[in-house]
Amino acid sequence: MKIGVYICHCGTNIAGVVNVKEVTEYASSLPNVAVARDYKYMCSEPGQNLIGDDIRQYGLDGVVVAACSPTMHEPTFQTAVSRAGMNPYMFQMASIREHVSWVTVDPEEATEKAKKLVEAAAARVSLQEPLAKRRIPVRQSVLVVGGGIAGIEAALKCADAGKKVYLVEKEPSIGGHMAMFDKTFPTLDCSQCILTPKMVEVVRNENIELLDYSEVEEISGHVGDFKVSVVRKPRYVDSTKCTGCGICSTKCPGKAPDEFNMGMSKRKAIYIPFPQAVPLKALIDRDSCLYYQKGICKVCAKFCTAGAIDFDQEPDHLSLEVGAVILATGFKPFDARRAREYGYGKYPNVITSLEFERMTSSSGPTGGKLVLKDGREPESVAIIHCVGSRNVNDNLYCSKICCMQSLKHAHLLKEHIPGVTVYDFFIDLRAAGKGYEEFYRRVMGEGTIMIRGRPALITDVPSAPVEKGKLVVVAEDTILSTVQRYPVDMAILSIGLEAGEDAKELARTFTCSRTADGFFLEKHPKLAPVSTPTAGVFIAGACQGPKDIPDSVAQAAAAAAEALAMMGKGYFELEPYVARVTEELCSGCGVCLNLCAYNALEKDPQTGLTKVVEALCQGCGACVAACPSNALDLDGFKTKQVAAELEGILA
Amino acid sequence: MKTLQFFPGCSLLGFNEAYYKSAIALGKIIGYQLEEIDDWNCCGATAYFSISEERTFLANARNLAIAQRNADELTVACGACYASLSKTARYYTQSRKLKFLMDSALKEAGMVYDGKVIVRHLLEVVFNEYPKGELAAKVVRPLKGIKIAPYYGCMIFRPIPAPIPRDALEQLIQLSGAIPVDFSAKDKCCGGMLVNNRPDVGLELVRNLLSEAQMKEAQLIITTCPLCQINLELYQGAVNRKYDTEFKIPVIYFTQMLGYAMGASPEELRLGTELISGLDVLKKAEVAKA
Amino acid sequence: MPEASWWESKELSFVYERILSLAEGNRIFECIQCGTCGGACPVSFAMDRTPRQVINLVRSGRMEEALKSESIWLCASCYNCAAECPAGIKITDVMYTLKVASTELGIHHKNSLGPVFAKTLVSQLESGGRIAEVQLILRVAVHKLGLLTTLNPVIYLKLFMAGRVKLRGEKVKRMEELKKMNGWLIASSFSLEEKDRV
Amino acid sequence: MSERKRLRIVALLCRWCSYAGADLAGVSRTKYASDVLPIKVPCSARMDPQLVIRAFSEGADGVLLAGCHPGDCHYLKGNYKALRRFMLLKKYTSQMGIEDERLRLEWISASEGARYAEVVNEMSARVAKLGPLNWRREIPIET
Repeated sequence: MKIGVYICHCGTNIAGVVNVKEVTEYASSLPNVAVARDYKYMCSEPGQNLIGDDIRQYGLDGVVVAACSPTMHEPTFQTAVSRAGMNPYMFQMASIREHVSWVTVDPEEATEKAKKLVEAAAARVSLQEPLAKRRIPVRQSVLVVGGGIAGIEAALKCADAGKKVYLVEKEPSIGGHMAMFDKTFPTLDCSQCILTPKMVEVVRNENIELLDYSEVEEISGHVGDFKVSVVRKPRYVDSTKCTGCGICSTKCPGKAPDEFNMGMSKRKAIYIPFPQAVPLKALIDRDSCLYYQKGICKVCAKFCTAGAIDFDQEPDHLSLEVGAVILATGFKPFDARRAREYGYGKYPNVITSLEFERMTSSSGPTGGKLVLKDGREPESVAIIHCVGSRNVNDNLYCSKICCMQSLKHAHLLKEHIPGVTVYDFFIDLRAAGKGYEEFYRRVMGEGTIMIRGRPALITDVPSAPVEKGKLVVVAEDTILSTVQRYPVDMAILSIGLEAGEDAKELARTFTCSRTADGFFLEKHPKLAPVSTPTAGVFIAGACQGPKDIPDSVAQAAAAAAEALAMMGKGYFELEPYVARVTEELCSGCGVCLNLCAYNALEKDPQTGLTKVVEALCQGCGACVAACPSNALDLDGFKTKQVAAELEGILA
Repeated sequence: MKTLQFFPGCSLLGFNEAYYKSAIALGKIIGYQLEEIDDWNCCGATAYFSISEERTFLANARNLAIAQRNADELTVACGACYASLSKTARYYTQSRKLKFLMDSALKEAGMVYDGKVIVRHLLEVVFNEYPKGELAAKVVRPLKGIKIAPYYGCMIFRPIPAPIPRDALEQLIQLSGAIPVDFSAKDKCCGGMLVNNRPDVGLELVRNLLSEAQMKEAQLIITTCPLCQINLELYQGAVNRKYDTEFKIPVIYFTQMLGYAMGASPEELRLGTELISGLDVLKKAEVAKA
Repeated sequence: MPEASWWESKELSFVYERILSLAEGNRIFECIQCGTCGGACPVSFAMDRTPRQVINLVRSGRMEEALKSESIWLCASCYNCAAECPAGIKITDVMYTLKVASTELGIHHKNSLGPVFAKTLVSQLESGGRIAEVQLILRVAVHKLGLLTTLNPVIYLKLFMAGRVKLRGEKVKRMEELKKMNGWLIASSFSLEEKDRV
Repeated sequence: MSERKRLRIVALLCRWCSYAGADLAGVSRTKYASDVLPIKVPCSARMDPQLVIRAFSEGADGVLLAGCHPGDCHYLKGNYKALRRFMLLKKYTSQMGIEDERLRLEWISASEGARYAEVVNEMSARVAKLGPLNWRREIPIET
């Protein structure tokens, strides 16, 4: 074993405190050390060449560089040594800058510590083994879960790059919540107008296979090669035959509350979710269908000229193979009933922001008219922010979109009903975004009365004649410091965003963790915002946290880019740190099995011993530390190697 | 016949004997008897907390210590007593500091408390211990067609909510044959001692309650707290004078209502001791029936 | 947790400490000044400072203003604010602590009859162990003649006829127990603001 | 000082959080005791109890284990596993007469350079108070 040790001065950064010469001498005295040198800047071209030359000249099979932290220059030197024909994993760094010279006052102490670290590194290297990064081929296909704006965007981006995309949407149509909105802040362009083209593009793009009305059942495999099983729920209408003419709905006698209109209107038992639905195909809702409930009717079948109705349709199970996954499963609107003090569900004219969106939409239940339940136009309206957000009793986080959404609603009210009085109750107004503050000013300019105070109560009990037949909002105007009663005709609750119902389920299926509030957890909040701890699984949109449309779209593109980069490269490189089993030592006790967070360990059915699935192993070593018979060990961090380092330090 | 260890509190021995007596009468019918705990002391209501929180906790610790000698449950009918006692019991188990305080002081007086006593409000006991069907079956004088406003007051739901649904009284009203009105002020404040200390403010609160009751056409208000009864009934005159209104709504205890519906005699229930006769209203039911 | 602000007079800083040492007392620093408490408070219409302002006075160390505010004695302890507060602040407990300090220091708004009432009730409690309402109300009324008009004698006459008035209040037999307990409290000079006791 | 220098404390740092935290301490030039020497491991869960015992028997006067904060583990739940093991290990070491202060588990994130320095200083001060451990005792042979 021949080791070369190189001590870096790093200008005066190290040499200013550590006695480099002394350390170098000490190093040369260590076992297996063939050569020890010091140099002004090891990371410089000549510095790197110095190492290369020695490797060739002395035939070194191990190299130690004592310089800055490995996080800084390990890759640099690893390439340097491999260029000289040495295995990069026969290299070790001793951090004598970040961990010594920069943090120690006394030069003597510093020099001592540096020596120890060098000795440790040398001892370690002499026990290190050549390793190679693992390359996993990556399939050229993506699974996108969720057909909201984020999912659509991600799918289109990947498809445009020529990759096969499977877009799974659990609802009968894609479009998500954005399809329900009327206008979008701050530009006020019509939501449908900008979304519909993208929805249509999804079906038109031959690289995208849209799996509508479907859900992911199970996923196995690993980055680059996921095996996904998807179930397609029966529509009881043959999508290949259905022309979307809608005659069936017009004839159908069965009725049910229309989900798309937040139950404010009725739809038929056989229906097309909404006029711009994609795919534009009908489906039957069993619960409201007379045939399924009473066994009679089948009117739709009689009138369907395409003969698309298929009452015996069964769930369809598909299995897909993809290289990467993008989760864009969106959010769940806060249930306003939980905010008891506002009497949603008790007072008919207390509505949610989402219901208001449908109301203002010309395709909505009121054909775009803003009216009270009795059909009158409201003379005064209260908009209440932060419903279900910023509250220890519901959700502590800020839902981010409600401020702008409320301002938008204030504007729409003024636009639809000239002379209407609008009170906007906010706690703090958060208009951070391009053009948001300007929009805020504009809305104030239109005469919306902004009140800084969170209403405590909405009641229908008048305490003065003016309050008769009105909803009374009780709130403190915290600027005037007076508690007032505001009589209004309608109250709009700006409800917050919550993690989707199925988020927990999905997190388990795709082994990605969640934050305390239930949203998906990104790998790094700043530097890996769309990645998850599971390689090959990315997140986009409101499933990662409350988000408005621009942010969701941007994140979707980012997630697509991550996936494409992986596929473009064609393979995925894993660090060579993998757990290994010495079968002779393994007793098959199975202690390790459920310790692995990645299911990388399994019992070999034949031998009954533990087997490591390399591709899944992330190299944390949790199993190694647990193995009672030392049968498991971790490449690159073998017990003997760490022990050698220990002894080096303690020698 | 289950025995309930009972803490009456000062005002059930004062203005509000009717509450105490009707509670006993109701027990005879549905199957409990009240056993007053020995030598209890005042809970300090809200006022004691304003003088010394420490001493308030001590005073109630004594009550709890006495209670624990017989049973691990203590039933309370007064809202203020319920608040003070349950708060004390809760904090004893939650705060090491307060536990230390109470334990040491009790020791000084040669007493002990083990923190096991559960403080229950009479309403909660009646509602949770007896199946609704059973109670309904006992109704012999259904209060047909009478509109009753259920008034809980503050203390049942705050600070420590009793384990009952928010429409417990409504359900009891229904099963005694009457019609509960949608009384949104049902857990709003009656003014408490303000009615006495700051009539100008207190009476305003009383008025708010009464005017909603009137607006919802309630013929009767039932309460679960003696102070609420006093404020709502006694001061109707004062309110009428101050706001020139004409409120004349009887205010009785839920125990009186149930007791009457279940056939107890007005005398037992001390019906008639209220200043605005609730009995007259209750009688209307029979007229309607006949 | 921030220290009591330097500008506040020394002798009041203990009130601050006391509030912080309440169960979850330091939550007052999480107050987002949304005013829910004011809206939820049934008597805020009569307050010179809304509960929100009181909390802000306290946490900015302006204790004297807080104590002098009429609001703390207008608080009827209905706990509605605490129940609704989105920051989970136990406002009622804060109010109580301020009341205690206000009675201890004799600092309170001139209109406030609360201290008198509280003292009267407690003196009755600590002498006899129980309260006799009539005596209590009359003794308080003495302090403010105006009151006699609201609780007009006629009502009490009616009450009397209805047999609801007990002139003699009952007393606790073993008063010494209570006395001993409070005795210990004084002797041990135990007080809630001492944070790291036991 | 001379007393302090002879002490040898080993710090096993998880490479994702705590080692990066130590780096940050360096980058921000925070000075701390020089007798705590770092070793990089992939995860706090890799910290094999055997290694800790090995360290003591090789003459370490103290061992510091550091990993990501609960919930932040790069390997999802490694730090919880480490914590559970640490509990057991503590029992053992105390049985073997190793003082509590000599073995310590800390959560130090990549952004907590100052905290790393603080922990190290505490550790070295406490161990200094106890003096050397001399766990590697030769068995005296009577002659």
